[in-house]
Amino acid sequence: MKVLYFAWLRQKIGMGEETVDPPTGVETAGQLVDWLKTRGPGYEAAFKDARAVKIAVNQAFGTRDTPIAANDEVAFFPPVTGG
Amino acid sequence: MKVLYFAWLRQKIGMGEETVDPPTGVETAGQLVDWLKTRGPGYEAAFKDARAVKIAVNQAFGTRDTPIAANDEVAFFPPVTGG
Amino acid sequence: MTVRVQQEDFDIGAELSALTDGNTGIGGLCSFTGLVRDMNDGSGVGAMTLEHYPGMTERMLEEIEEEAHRRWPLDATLIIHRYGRMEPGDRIVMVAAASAHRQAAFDACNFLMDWLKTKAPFWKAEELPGGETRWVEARDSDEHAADRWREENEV
Amino acid sequence: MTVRVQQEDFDIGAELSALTDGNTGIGGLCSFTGLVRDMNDGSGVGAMTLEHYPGMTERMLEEIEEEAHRRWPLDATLIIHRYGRMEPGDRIVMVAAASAHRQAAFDACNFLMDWLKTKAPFWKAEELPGGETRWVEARDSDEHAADRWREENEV
Repeated sequence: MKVLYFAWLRQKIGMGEETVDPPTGVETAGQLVDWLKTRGPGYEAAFKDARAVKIAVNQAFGTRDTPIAANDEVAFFPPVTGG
Repeated sequence: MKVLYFAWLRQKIGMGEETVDPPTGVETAGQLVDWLKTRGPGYEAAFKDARAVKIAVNQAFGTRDTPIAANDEVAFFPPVTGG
Repeated sequence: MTVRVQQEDFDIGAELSALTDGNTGIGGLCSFTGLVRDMNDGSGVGAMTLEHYPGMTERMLEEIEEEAHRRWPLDATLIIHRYGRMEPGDRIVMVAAASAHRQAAFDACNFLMDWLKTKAPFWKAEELPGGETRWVEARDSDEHAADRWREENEV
Repeated sequence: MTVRVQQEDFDIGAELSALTDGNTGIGGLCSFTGLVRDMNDGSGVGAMTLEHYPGMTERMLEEIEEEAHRRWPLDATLIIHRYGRMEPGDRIVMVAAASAHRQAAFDACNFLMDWLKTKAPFWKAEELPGGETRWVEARDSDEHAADRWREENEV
């Protein structure tokens, strides 16, 4: 599963992209967040305020309840500020 | 007094501008219209539907009640259609 | 604040650059350009001629521009309106408003066009395919669009 | 319908001409350009860097454009958004909408900007005078502006 981080999430985690293989039971974007938070203090800091983090699954906006599977691209980022 | 006509008023009257010397008692734009209508069939045709004619006195929108004086510039034209 | 009434065409990009260059307080720039359409009320239009009232035109456009600056926090505005003969696809008019704030630029630009449509002394005569000309009639929808911006204390 | 995401600056006049040339059914063209301001929330900003999510950005901009065409009778639309480092006065984004009808062009252009502001995955980092950078925070006012265009049957 490809996971992407943008803006301050990228800075806190220390990379923009990684491939992960979460354990059985991680079936939604929210469960992926909970698992990622166990992987180190950078992840914990990035996901500390869950409401501040937006989720996209396969380049479409999702929520913590959006199902995820092995070949998906899951992205985490702050509220957007372009334009 | 300088009087200007635009668009179809100009065409009906047959000129765009003239200097007139209306008789005593012509003290408003509406009275000027009534007097102009006596000057020939072109004027009568141009001012037939009074509601269709807009009035400007000294390049500012006015009404039939706007006072006019000898040195004023009075213009008559249809509703505007620019832009 | 700039108002120009001219026969010549204009260059939108150059006008917009001139409006904003050197002012880094501007966050948003909205512009509107009106073009000659080849259809109006169902009959094909070959070309049109725009007549105006020199002197009063500039006065009214300046008043409309001042009113926009009174209502919104604007850094710059521009109105260019052409007169004379124009063909389908030709630019007739452009208005633009620049502000620190996006919605002020949009609203002021929309206001400039709506008020110009009912207050600036221009008249369009269309050339019909047969060679005749026809004076374009004013539209109620333009009056209603302008009325949206009327303030409560206005008559 | 055109969407472009690029590092390079763009030429507003050339883009608008390309959008309308040859289509004489267009009566009105509205455009909005967003520029880097030198002030944001009271502290002077030297420059900023825009990060985005390649792939999703284009998808979201195309969806927003399609939505505009669904809602208004539009002849042409354009969205160009830059990424990378920009300085005060630089153009960041332009959107444009062309229609037979003036208000459709205005409303669609306003809609494109409001939705882009909350739905397109871009993030601004400002360079502060001291050399630090700061991620720009999303504004409630942008959410409210986008909500104006939400339809009743949407969640």
